Amino acid sequence: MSLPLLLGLPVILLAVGIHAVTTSRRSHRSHWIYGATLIVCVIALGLALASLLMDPTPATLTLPLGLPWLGAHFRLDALAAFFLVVVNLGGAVASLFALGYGQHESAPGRVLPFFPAFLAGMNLVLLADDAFTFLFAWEFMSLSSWALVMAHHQEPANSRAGYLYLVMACFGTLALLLAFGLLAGSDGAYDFAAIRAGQATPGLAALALVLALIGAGSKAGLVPLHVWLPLAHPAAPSHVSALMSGVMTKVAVYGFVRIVFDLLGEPVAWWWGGLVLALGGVTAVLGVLYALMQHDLKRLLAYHTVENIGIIFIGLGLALAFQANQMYTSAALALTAALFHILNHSLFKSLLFLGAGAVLTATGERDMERLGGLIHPMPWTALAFLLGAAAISALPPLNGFVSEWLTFQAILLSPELPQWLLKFLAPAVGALLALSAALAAACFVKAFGITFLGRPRSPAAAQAQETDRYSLWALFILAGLCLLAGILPGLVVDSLAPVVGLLNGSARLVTQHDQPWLTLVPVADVKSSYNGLLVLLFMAFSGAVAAFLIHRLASSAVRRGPAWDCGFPEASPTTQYTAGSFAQPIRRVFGSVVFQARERVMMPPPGDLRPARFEVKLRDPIWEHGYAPIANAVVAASSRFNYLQYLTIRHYLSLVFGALVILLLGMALWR
Amino acid sequence: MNALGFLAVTALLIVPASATVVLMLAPGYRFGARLNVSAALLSLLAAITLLGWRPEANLYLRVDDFNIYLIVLNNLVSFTTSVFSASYIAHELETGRLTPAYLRFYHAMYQALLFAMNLALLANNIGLLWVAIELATLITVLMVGLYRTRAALEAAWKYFILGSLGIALALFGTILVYLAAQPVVGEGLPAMAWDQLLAKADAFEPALLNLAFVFLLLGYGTKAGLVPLHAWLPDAHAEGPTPISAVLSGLLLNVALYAVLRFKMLMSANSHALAPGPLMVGLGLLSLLFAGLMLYRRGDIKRLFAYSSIEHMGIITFAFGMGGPLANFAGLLHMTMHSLTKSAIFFTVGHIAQAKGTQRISTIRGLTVTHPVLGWGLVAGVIAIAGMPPFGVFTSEFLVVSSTFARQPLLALPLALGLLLAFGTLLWRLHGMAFGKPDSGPVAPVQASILPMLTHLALVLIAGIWLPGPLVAWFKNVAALLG
Amino acid sequence: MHGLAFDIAHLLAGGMVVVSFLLLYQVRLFALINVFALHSLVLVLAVGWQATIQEAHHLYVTAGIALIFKAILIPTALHRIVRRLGIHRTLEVVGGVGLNMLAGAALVALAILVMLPVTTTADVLAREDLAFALAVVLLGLWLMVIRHNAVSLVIGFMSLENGLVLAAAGARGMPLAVEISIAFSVLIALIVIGVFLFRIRERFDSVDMQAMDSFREGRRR
Amino acid sequence: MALITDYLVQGCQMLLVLLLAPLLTGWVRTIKAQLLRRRGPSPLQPYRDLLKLLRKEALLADSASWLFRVAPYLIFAALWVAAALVPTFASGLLFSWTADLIAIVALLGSARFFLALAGLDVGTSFGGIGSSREMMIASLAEPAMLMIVFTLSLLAGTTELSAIAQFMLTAEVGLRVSLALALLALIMVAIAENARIPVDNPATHLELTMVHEAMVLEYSGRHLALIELAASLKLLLYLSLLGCIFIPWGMATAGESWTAYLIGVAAYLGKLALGGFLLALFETSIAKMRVFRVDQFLGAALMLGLLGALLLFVSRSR
Repeated sequence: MSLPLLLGLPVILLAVGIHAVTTSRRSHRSHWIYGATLIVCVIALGLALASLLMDPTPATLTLPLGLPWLGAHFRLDALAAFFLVVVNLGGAVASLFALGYGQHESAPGRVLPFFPAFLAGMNLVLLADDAFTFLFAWEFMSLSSWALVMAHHQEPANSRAGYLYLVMACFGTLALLLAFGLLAGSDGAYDFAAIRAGQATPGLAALALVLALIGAGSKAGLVPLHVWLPLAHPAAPSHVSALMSGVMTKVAVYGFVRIVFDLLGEPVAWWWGGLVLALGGVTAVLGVLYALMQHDLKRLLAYHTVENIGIIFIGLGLALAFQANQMYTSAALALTAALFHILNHSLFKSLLFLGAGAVLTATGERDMERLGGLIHPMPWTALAFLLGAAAISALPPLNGFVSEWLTFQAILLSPELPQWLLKFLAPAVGALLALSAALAAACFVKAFGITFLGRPRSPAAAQAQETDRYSLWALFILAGLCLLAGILPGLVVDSLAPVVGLLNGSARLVTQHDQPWLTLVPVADVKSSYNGLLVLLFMAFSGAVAAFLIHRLASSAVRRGPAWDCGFPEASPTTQYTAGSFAQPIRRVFGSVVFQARERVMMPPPGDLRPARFEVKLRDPIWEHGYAPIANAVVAASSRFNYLQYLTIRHYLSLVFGALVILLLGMALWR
Repeated sequence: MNALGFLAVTALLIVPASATVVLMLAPGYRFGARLNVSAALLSLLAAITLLGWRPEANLYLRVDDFNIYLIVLNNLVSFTTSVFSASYIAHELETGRLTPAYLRFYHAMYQALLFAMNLALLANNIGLLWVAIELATLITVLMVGLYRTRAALEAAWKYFILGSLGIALALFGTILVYLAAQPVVGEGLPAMAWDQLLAKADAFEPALLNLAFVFLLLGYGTKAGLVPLHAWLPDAHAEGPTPISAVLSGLLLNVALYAVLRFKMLMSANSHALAPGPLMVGLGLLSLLFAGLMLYRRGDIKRLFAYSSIEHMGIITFAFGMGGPLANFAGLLHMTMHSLTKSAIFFTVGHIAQAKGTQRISTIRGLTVTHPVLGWGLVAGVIAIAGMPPFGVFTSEFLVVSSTFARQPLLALPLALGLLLAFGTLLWRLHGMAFGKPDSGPVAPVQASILPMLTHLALVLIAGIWLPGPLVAWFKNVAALLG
Repeated sequence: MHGLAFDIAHLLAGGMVVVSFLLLYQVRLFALINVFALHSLVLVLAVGWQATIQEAHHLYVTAGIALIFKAILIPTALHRIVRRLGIHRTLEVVGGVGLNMLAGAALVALAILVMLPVTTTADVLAREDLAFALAVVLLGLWLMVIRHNAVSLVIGFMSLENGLVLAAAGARGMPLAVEISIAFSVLIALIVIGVFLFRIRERFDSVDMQAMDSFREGRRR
Repeated sequence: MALITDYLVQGCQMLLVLLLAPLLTGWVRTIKAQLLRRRGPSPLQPYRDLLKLLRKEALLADSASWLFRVAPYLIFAALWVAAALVPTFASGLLFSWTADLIAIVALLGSARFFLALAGLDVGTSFGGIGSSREMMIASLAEPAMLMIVFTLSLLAGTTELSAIAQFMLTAEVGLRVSLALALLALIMVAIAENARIPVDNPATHLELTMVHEAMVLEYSGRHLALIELAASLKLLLYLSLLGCIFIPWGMATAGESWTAYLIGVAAYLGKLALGGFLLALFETSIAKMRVFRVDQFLGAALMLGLLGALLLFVSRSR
């Protein structure tokens, strides 16, 4: 049975972390640590895959830890197994990448101990089967990732990011804690089995849903709880950023799915789905719009995480809506789409962050305005990054497209929903989804084009070198997986089936692998079908034929010369489009509404030789109207009450006296 | 075997008392420090023997499920603190903040304090309890004023006035309890013995009990530092020697709270008396929210953690106010965890203040770079006290919040708010001190004794993952009695 | 319980309340100390009377302790301190005297309101004493609240403790431990206060606490 | 045997679209010239241009990377596959289920993605202008397109183009407001996607106004030829899309007799001719708009699409 083994592995990871603390003097230890995490993650990956594909029957285990009268319950079912696959795949690749990347780490003593601990925390969250163990692992995960974010604490920005991150994490944990308290009842039946058995009243269930949405959403980065994410994820070392963005957010989604789909059982009210759906749509569009405004590569990627979380939640919301109306086949489609996108996003977001890390080590730059032309010195990194960018932009035949296609198919089933609001909401959200997909494509044309194409904008970019082989291996493993998942979606869908069945009253999609040519047919082949494999083959065929014929029959000669550029000779690299200028049209179309974007050109007076200045002002409405007021209120209140520290003894005596008199009066009146 | 238990009990009282006398007379602070440590160790051993051999109660002293773990905790922490204070005091002597004469006085008072607290915990007699707590108050007053700076004197004076006022109120409450008991139990000592009172509490005059509880809550609550009776606490922590701050936060507050809880048992044993729950819940929430707000503006590191002690006293009081098996269990656990963690924090803070030569937070930067052990120790301590896993405070806060929300959601919201507030403000300060660019000043080497801090944190860590069976059993019994 | 004994006990206890009012009324330090001596004297009488009617002889000890310490030693000591510190000027009172008296009256009313309905089962004597004792306690606290000066603070505190002794004496058959502890506490209290006043005088010219209150974190930063 | 013919027919369609594409472009150019009272080139001129370009050597900028050379083949492949998957003269061909309408739209998206990257590759200012404007236009055109897809698939209950076409042939469709809105929106999207007036001007080389041309500015020789061919394939695709959805008459269904196929081809040619003529007419009768009016133009398309979908809900739920 693989559950005990899977439980043993986090313990090994923790031991590795402790070993990292004790041997923090040696130089070669980063190889040692990352090698160990790599091996452990690979083993865990294998076990999880085995239990997902071979026997998804739940296995439970209870250890005499945690709450004494409860013990620590652990459970390995299809859902946990799937997420274990996601987590440990990401962990393994990140470790492999770090084998090379970790050499450049400036403060290894602040990374090595916490990296294994972080992995262990995520694994434990997935295995936990009672509220206490779950939150314990959850908070431990937040804590270790916080330590990793604080690794380069000497930049004030990172310190601020870490602070905001941990406070938001604590906020989310409190919300989850309240949700569990609600579900467990006053006599503290904290193990999930009891919670499943107990039926919550509709009101309580709705409250629990909202709390779970707040708790898990704040960790996953749902708008408007996302503010910490684009600050914290880039602040960490890149392989950690990959884990946080690609994997930890998925663990957060797991928390939501576990509570809402598994513990709460049937959704009682249709508006649950509407709520989640609307939140998802808003999150998707706002996330990508934020991303378009960035010129810091890693922050751009972090904002895209927000967008993809939105897409995932769209799928989940649809599933809730369908389940509330007992349309289980449709719900199965929506759930499959969401889960598929979870897998995909973990793949390409890790890939992209690792690529950004490679760029960072090669140039020491995260600011795209100072990069450019990297495709020449580092072609392989560029190729991998390009694949990731194409995948996240939902371009066929890569994997990102498949999951978004499935989501669209699920939306197309929404007219069967009886509720009017949902009828109207679904296509609107579909429009938002389409918009975010298109904007994502624009954003990644910008990200890849400005970073890798064109001519170098800074000496650092000009002198870049290709990264080490470990990193390249990591990048290309992920890229290959993106392609595989894109052209063989049917197999992935089939392996997701047990998870869907678990969450969906044992209703699941039709098995795909016996379709002709491995076509993906979610509902029925008269309705819709897609075959990534054939698309790839056709494209390869036609492209190859064209190339062959042209080179054979027509010319294959090439001459190099200066760029023509409508006859402007030898323009300096500064005349290229920058990230800001590339985003300018979209900023004018969307940003002026959302961010109150203001552009100002400051022309020096004639005769003045200073260059003209162009500046853009963006304002973050969510921060300004959501968070700043709270912070100000706390500061104001604490300043308001601060004088109580500086009273004279007489005043303190009168406080005691007042308390006494009030209580006595209360007594007198109470009788 | 009970003889052995009785021997242990007597040892718990005799050893500190005689050590006090010897230390008064003994010259030389090195010998003093050693004797201090060894005496504390002796009483710790005695406390541990109590775990095995528990004597039966008499009219003056008793050992039961409630106080036994507090006794062990008390002597453990005072032992580790004595180890810490040995190195701390040496440094103080070098910097000339203290003279050997004062050191002799300090060590004697330390043992006397230990005696007083042991007496308070062992007492089976509300009069004796009161005497012991008053004794403890007076001793701590003297120790807070030890440095004789203006600030220290002012703190001690404030502490003295408010403390003795609280004592007076507590005495009045004690008299009222006696008056309530006397018609039922009969005159004389039995009417002041816990077991007698608890057994016959149901027949007491309820209204009189209520009045008594008001006075006792205010009186002992002053010692426990509940808002609005807290005023003495921050200054007393900030201006006294750090070992005393550790003992104050770690032990004395617990003892005061222990007294309140004993009387709460009495109340809940009487079916007609009004439920003290709402009163304690109100005071607890007030303390929690107020302390959370006050944390933000603190400039002095020891005052900062003093306010966090107020916050945690608030949480504990809230938990006991809520009542019920879960919340009471959580409260008991939180008392233990808080005293261990907070004293560990004060150990660290003491060394930090010595290393940096200041207690001002704004001048402490990048500790994890300059003093890795102290810095990470501080981080671990704050993380633990903020109620994050894998430390034990998480368990208790988990139980408090979840059980409260299940029963009274409207009460859980301010609780969660206060927790978040306190967490945010504390973390803000931590970020300032532990991280960031260290100011390029000379890094003063400090001969820190890390062991006490590590011991405490290790204990808290273990408790966070696994709780020993007997402890759980005691907690459950006491929780049942607390109603 | 015959009426005369009850009346006398009542009279004495009430007398203490009256004297507490006098304490509130005083504005000069020496007068305050003298009135406090009177306060303690009345306490001694009350306790003594309790001893006779309860045939509780240990209460005589209490009365004796109170007489020696509170009625004689402490007032003289305070006289000396005041003279040494040279602060025998009129001391400022927060709020008008009349207002304070009025508040005091309200406090007494509160004490009786709280106490009378409570101890219906306990015997009348104890109840009466208890009511008055509570009143004295509250008045002492009130005195501490309304005075700036350290000496008057101490006096207020001790008048409060007189109230406690009265209550203890009223409690029938209360073990000796308590009285001893009280005396003990008073003794220590005096020592500590003396120490404090001494140190304080080392550093300040006055015992006025606002002088001390002005050294605090906030003011320092 | 039957399978062989199926493969054959599928292959015919692929070749057909490839061969017809330049002719369509030339046809539109000719009509425009005629409408402007010019004699204009013969409709076959694009073939000559392509052959000429193919024979020329490719002149690459120094800063061009491998992506710059690969992109034309990718773009061409993507567009050819997409165009071949749209039913032209017959529906329900062998591989028609390979990609539904959404997938076809996404294929166009990938072609655009690489084209925009190619525009940025050399690192000139004009390439940047072209790419950024192209992506801005696409970011509005794609949602509009998907809204149209929604409308159609809600109506037909499928996103398979062949199925939609067959459904449109059935009588039960009738005249619907939603369909009209969808048609209008589709036309607007088609204009924007193919860089026609008023959104863009395929004929211009006035730098600041061009979008599509700016991106391919650095291309020459065979690469340029492939891109031109891809562009005309795209135009063909959109016209055949309009044809098979809104005027599906005459279209054969798979497995029918050769005569049916021939009729289908004839009908298809007719549709293309008509479409080309209308496009030219439209282009000659309207002026190009500012770049920052395009968002309103396409926003209108998006709104029309959404409106169509919603109205459909209303009508369906009756």
